[in-house]
Amino acid sequence: MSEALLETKELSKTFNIGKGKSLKAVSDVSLTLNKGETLAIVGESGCGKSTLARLLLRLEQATSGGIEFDGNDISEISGAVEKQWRRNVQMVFQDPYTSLNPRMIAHDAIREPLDNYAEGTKQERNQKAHDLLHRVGLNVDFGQRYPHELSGGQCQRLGIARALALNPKVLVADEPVSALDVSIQAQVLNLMMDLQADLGISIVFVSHDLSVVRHISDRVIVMYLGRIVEEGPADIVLDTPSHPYTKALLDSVPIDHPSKRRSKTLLSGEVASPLNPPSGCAFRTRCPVATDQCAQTIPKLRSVGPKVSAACILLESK
Amino acid sequence: MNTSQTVPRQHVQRSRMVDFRRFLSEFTDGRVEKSAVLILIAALLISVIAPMVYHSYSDINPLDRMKPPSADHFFGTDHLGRDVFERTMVGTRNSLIIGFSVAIATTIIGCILGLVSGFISFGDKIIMRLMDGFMAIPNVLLAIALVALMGSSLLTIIIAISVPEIPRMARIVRSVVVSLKEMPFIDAAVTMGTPQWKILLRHLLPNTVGALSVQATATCASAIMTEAILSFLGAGTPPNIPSWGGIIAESRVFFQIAPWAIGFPGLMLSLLVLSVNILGDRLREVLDPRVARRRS
Amino acid sequence: MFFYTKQSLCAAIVGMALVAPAAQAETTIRYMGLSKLDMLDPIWTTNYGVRDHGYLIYDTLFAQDAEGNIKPQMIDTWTVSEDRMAYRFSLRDGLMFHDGAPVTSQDVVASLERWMHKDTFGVEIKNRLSSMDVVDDKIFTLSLTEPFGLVVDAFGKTASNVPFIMPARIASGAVDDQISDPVGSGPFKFILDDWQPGVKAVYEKFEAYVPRDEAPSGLAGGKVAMVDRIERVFFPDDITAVNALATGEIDYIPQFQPDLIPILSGASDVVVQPHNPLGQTIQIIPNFLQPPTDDVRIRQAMQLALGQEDYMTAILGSYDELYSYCPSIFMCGTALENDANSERQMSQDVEAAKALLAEAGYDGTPLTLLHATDVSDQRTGGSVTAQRLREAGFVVDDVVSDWATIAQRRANKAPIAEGGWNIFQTGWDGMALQSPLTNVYVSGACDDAWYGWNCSETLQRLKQDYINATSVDEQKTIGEAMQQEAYEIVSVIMMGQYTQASAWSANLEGMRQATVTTNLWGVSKAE
Amino acid sequence: MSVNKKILEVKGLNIRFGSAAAAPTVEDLSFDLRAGETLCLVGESGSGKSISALSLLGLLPESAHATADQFMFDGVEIDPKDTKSLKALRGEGVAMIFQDPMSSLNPAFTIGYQMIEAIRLAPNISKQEARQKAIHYLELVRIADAAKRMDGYPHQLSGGMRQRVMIAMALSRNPKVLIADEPTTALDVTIQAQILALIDDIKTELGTAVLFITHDLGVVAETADRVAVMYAGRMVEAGQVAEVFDNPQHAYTVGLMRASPRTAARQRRLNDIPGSVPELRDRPLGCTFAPRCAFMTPACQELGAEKTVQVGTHLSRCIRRDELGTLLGETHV
Amino acid sequence: MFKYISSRLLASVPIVLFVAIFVFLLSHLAPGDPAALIAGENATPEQIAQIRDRLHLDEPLVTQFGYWFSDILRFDLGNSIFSNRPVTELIAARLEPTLVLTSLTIVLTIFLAVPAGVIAAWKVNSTSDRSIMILSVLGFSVPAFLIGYANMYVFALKLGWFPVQGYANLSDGVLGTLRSVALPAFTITLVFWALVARITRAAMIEILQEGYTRTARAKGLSEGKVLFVHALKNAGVPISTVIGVGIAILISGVVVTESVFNIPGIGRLVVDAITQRDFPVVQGTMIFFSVVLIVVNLLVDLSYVLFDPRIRY
Repeated sequence: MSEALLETKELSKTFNIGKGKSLKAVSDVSLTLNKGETLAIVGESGCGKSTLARLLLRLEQATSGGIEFDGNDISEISGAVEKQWRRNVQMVFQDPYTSLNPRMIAHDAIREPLDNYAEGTKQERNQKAHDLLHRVGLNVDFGQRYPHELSGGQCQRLGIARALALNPKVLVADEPVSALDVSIQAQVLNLMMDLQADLGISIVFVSHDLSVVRHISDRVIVMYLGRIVEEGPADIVLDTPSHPYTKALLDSVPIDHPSKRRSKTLLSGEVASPLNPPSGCAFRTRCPVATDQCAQTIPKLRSVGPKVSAACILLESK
Repeated sequence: MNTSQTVPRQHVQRSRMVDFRRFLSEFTDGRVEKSAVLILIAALLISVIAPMVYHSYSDINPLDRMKPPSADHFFGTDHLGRDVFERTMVGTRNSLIIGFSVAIATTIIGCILGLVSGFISFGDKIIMRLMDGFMAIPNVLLAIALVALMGSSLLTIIIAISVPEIPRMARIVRSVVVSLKEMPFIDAAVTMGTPQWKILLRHLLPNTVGALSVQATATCASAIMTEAILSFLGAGTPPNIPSWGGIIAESRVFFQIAPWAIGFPGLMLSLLVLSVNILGDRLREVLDPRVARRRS
Repeated sequence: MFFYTKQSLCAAIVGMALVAPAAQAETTIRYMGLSKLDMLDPIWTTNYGVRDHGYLIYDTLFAQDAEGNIKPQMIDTWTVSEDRMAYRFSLRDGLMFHDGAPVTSQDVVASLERWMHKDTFGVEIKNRLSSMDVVDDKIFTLSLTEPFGLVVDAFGKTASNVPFIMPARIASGAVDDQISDPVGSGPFKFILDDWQPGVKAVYEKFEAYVPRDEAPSGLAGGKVAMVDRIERVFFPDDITAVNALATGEIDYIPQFQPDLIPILSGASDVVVQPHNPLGQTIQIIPNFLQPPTDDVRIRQAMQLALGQEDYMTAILGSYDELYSYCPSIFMCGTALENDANSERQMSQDVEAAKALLAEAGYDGTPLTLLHATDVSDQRTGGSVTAQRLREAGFVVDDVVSDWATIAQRRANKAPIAEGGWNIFQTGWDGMALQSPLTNVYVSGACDDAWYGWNCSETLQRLKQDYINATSVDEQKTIGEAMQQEAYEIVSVIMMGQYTQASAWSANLEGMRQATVTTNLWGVSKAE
Repeated sequence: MSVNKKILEVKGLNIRFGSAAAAPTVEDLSFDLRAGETLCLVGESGSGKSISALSLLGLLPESAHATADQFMFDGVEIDPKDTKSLKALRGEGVAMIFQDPMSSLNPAFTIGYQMIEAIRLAPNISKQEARQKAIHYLELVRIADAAKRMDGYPHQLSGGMRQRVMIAMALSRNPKVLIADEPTTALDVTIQAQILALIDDIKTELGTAVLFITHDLGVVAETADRVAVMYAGRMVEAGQVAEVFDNPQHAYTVGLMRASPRTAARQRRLNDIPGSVPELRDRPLGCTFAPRCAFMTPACQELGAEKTVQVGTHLSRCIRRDELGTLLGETHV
Repeated sequence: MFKYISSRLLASVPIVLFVAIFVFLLSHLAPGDPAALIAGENATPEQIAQIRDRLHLDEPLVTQFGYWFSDILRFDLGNSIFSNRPVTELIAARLEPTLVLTSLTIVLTIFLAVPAGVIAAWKVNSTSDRSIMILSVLGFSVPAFLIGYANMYVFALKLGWFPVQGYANLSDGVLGTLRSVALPAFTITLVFWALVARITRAAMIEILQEGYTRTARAKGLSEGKVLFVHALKNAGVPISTVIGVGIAILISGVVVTESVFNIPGIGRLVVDAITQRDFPVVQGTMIFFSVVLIVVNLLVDLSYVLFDPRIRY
């Protein structure tokens, strides 16, 4: 059985947005990331997947709930302990340009985390930075370039190299390929898969693109308005979805061949405002199978099959 | 750049000189920019050399009053018979000192205030309120009042012009810092364990350079102008420290009779301020990350 | 194209003239005030601008004519006792204040009391005053404790503060405060509602004024208001005023920098003339209390180092008809003019100055020069002073500031380190310097003397002699002795006598030379 | 479908930036567009697809110049340099919707103002009529409460709604051609499906010709009747959507298809295309794709390798088009 | 909206308080004795001492501040120690010329600068853009008083179109007023328009790259409508912001031109008050200016509503 590396317990995050209003970005999310696996978090914009990623990285302080890393509660750590923990979890960002300091050459950007932890001598750190550049397939003389002198794909490789510098156990990737062209996207996805195979790190892969998620992930978490609606092994969830939202999502994905054209059941309307979420099941306003009951209670995440859980009262009653 | 291929796997520091040269060539493309740079260099040279060469710039010669330009007096003489050319040449240094000192002083102090309130958020509210207070007093009036308080000398003029400019600079730095703070690369720095001070110095500060240098050039130009206005209002540099503004202001009532006494220093002042402004504009273009992105 | 524009603009202007309130039959003189009129009380301040304002709206008991003689003005007849201790004055008929009340002896006495409380000359009378009594509405008397022959000179004095007569209700109500109700009995009345402090003051003809029968002469004689309205406007810049005169926007500039004369020389309808016959002087004043200027030889060296020509040409340029090199401490063209002991004063001898410095053992202690940069004459003169003193071997600390700062600092008797000073520059006009009683440089009163605190028992004694003198010749002899002593101790260095240019529109008729800028009675304006 | 008449016919379109002698950013682009059909222009960033679309409306930046051997709109020949004639086409001839619905509507004006303004560009339409028409088109794109929305501002709408407004505005003058430049890229997948369906319905209902620009082969598979693949300024392959998907005739098309995770086996390495699109100044001689191509031969880098070959409706710029099938078979493991 | 305005005004109270205390200290700590100036250059020390006494100038600073501050709390700015007139009255009397001058300047500036900025942005990097930009820098590069004298020389002395100096009250005819402030307003405009033109240009360059500009063009709108309706309205926010910020800069221009053209406005009132240490006037006018600037900023913020419907207060 796989070993849990990063766990969250009923993690919630509420933002105060002034004038007494608050926005519940993440609600009661409990998840487990196992060693060596790729866990994808999927959802439409505003579903809280990016906030969740930031919570995992402690870039954001959770409002409630806990995070454990390797069995240790890390939700309250600070100072030197936090610094030591940080090297375990690293991040790859969506926009390859803005995630790099525009006034720092690539080599220095990669060396920075090493400098922070004073790993080895300066010479060794330079050497390691070179190795990392090489590892992500960048020519060494790219090391002397500024981000704006690199293409998007090269920047993203640089971002990955930087994230790998501290030999992290977890890589949190927030939409790492959504800003890239298809051919470059493939390069980066390949790189990430290679790295995982070689280094055995765990990856949290946040994405809205179901085909990418299907391709790369072991397990999938589907989120809607800050809550998990379905989770389970990628092949099961994405091939035989249980939750009506997952179904609708998959149905919306463009086909890969014109011969597969068919009439689809389109979701009506759009995601409700997180400022003013619907009562009960947040998805009920768009759900094709919603009943009156859906407005009453917030459905709990329950096992609906082998390794698969979903949050829908219609599935409970089955 | 090719050296890195012949010496592989060895860290070769990118040559800053190459960067600088490229920056310079981008910076000075165009005839207008080139002339502006030349004017600035000329002014710098004059300001270094003139005080060594000319010593009689304050010498009054009542018998030689308001003489038009001639071989003896290239720019003519003023109402006290002083040589306008010598005064203008020596004034170059004082005007430049005022411009540059104000720019440097406001940049440093404004930068510290902006960083403290924008990044550390220490006393953000109080600092910004204070800045609001200073900005609620028209800058020239504040400067006159400060000169009245401190008396008139090169140093006090510099302080008087700087104080009202600091809030502007502080606000600019603060707004840049506040928006930079939201940039993913700052998050990235946090996740890789970069200490706060290092984030401040290595990530934030270098990225404020663009906004800072643009504002600094604008401040430099406006300081030279403000000094002229202070002189006009009787609160400028003392007569034994000629500055362009002071020279013009002193001779202004004679503009119909001895136009040379304001014309030449006026021309110098306008040329220099124009050059600094043009270079500031250029700097804005070259340093603008959006423009840089488009160029690459 | 250009034509059309100009024509249409002209049309617009003409149109505007038509729109303007019905073409005024009134005549108005607009003139440039020499200083901002932001105070109204000529007793509260010695400011000449306020004094000049006073001459338009107030009347005086006596006044100085063009020849410098004191003539009765509000006074009809007067007598003085043999011992010069009892005076009796009677007012002439028809005097009336602008508020309609007749001018009475009570008003005069109240005004004089307030004036004596303030004025330096007035204090001399007050110190000897036994009583001042109202006999009836027209007659009042003055009795003194000791003989004093200068009472009429004091009542007719032209230098600030002038004993202007105002209603008793105003004068007695505000001995130490500034009056706020400028009601006088002069030929023009002040329009308080139109007053914009520091900008503009408006006067209108006082119809009820009864002028004397004599022709106007100086400040004396019949003051006939011949225009309906006078507007005094302050100009921050001479050049703006000169240009405004050239375009006919104003009628009269009492004083301006002569360098600007060429601008007006082209205009045929402008008269340019020196205005004030006596003019004014520039003086450099050494501080008797602080080293190095506490040493008389140092002061004499300064006297040698500085020359009048420098200052006069620096300030007035090539217009040498406007200035003269005057050796007299009482100024030239006055009764006491003389050239006693003026050799050092009048010669500029750098070598001699150096020699004297060496003799005095001058050790290079810096000379603190107070140098105002916001007053044109002082800005220029200060540069001259600093340069010439340096040439003579002085170390000069040229302390530059605005006049407000110097006006305060010059009162400081403390050492340099505690804010004291050595020399500053000032200017007095001829009317103040012509009398030993008001000339501060011959007082010798040490700690009680004016700034600089010149100190000489001889001078103090001579002043008493002067007061007691009974003949003009005696006064002259005493004056010479005073100058002899003052120049010896160097209580002041006189830097030349000058009058500035003045100019007026040719359609002003009856413009006379006078010591004040506002003797605009007797002046008419042709439209 | 081929019975429909050609609305737009472009032959040999070149677009250059800077001087007329500069290397063309878009080179020798030819396509036609018929009423009631969707032509998908597909390619990665830098392929020149958006620029080409903008040139049809005379919306190129000032520094760019377009030339063409032939440019026919609805049977009328137009000079692509003649921005005036192109401007005349805007609205009634060609309408366009853009990628980012968040920035495509002017935030400072109401929806109604922006729509009515567009409608009233046609002669003789009163404000009242225009308003009615605007509401009609908003309803056509399935916006609920259309009349009420007219007085609202763009910021009060979600991205999907804004894109609907954009479409309504584009349609409001009955254009013959609708150019949709990546209209769904910025939208969530469920909204994308809605918009794609909407555009498809409109095409069928109104008979508008649609030029659909996208980088997503999935979108092409969903919507296109015909497809043109662009790479580095050139159209490298074009044809009926089925024939291109079934039998790709250019190595780039193949690369694009196989790089997509949609078509690849789970958790297997994707067939990425090495390198990146060459800069304009670095474009190679011959086939522009050659340096990144797995099947490149020396002949590919010679002049002439970029020549177009057309078989039936299927067009390609690959000299190894006939061998591709076998080559692909070999690389499949 | 009302709530917003009142909260903003409430928040500005400490700012005004700060200005009040700061200016009080600044003016009272400055060397220079107003009594010496009131008494006159040739006054005796006794005369000066009398005046000092009457004006309470010898009392401790704290006591003086107490007097003044208790007045302030009663909305009384005190009296000028020279003219003995209430400071509020002095300000009121000087308000009209300055107000007319600044308003005319702002109007002129907008009419000159906005189209120039729009055209520069439209033809960005063209010759006309470069010329407009260099011309606008020129305005920054010549001292305002020199521009003023040059204008006076050309338009008043040589051409005789406008009076050399002075101000004609509105009550005596609007046309006369306009004529009297035309030259000074034009002078400040030459300095000030650069600021607005540059911001307009910068904002317009960005806006012209926005999607909605392209949309407007794609709809078939005329270029004029695209520029001056669609784009310009969006540039309203930055333009009104810079005008608000520029008011502070404008004031220095006003101070200078009021002197050159002898306009009896507030700018001169302050400068004169500072040079002669008329404390109540210095303090009163500075507070007045700070209130004006605060109100202007508030108005600018409120004006955003006109340009950007997304902004609500």
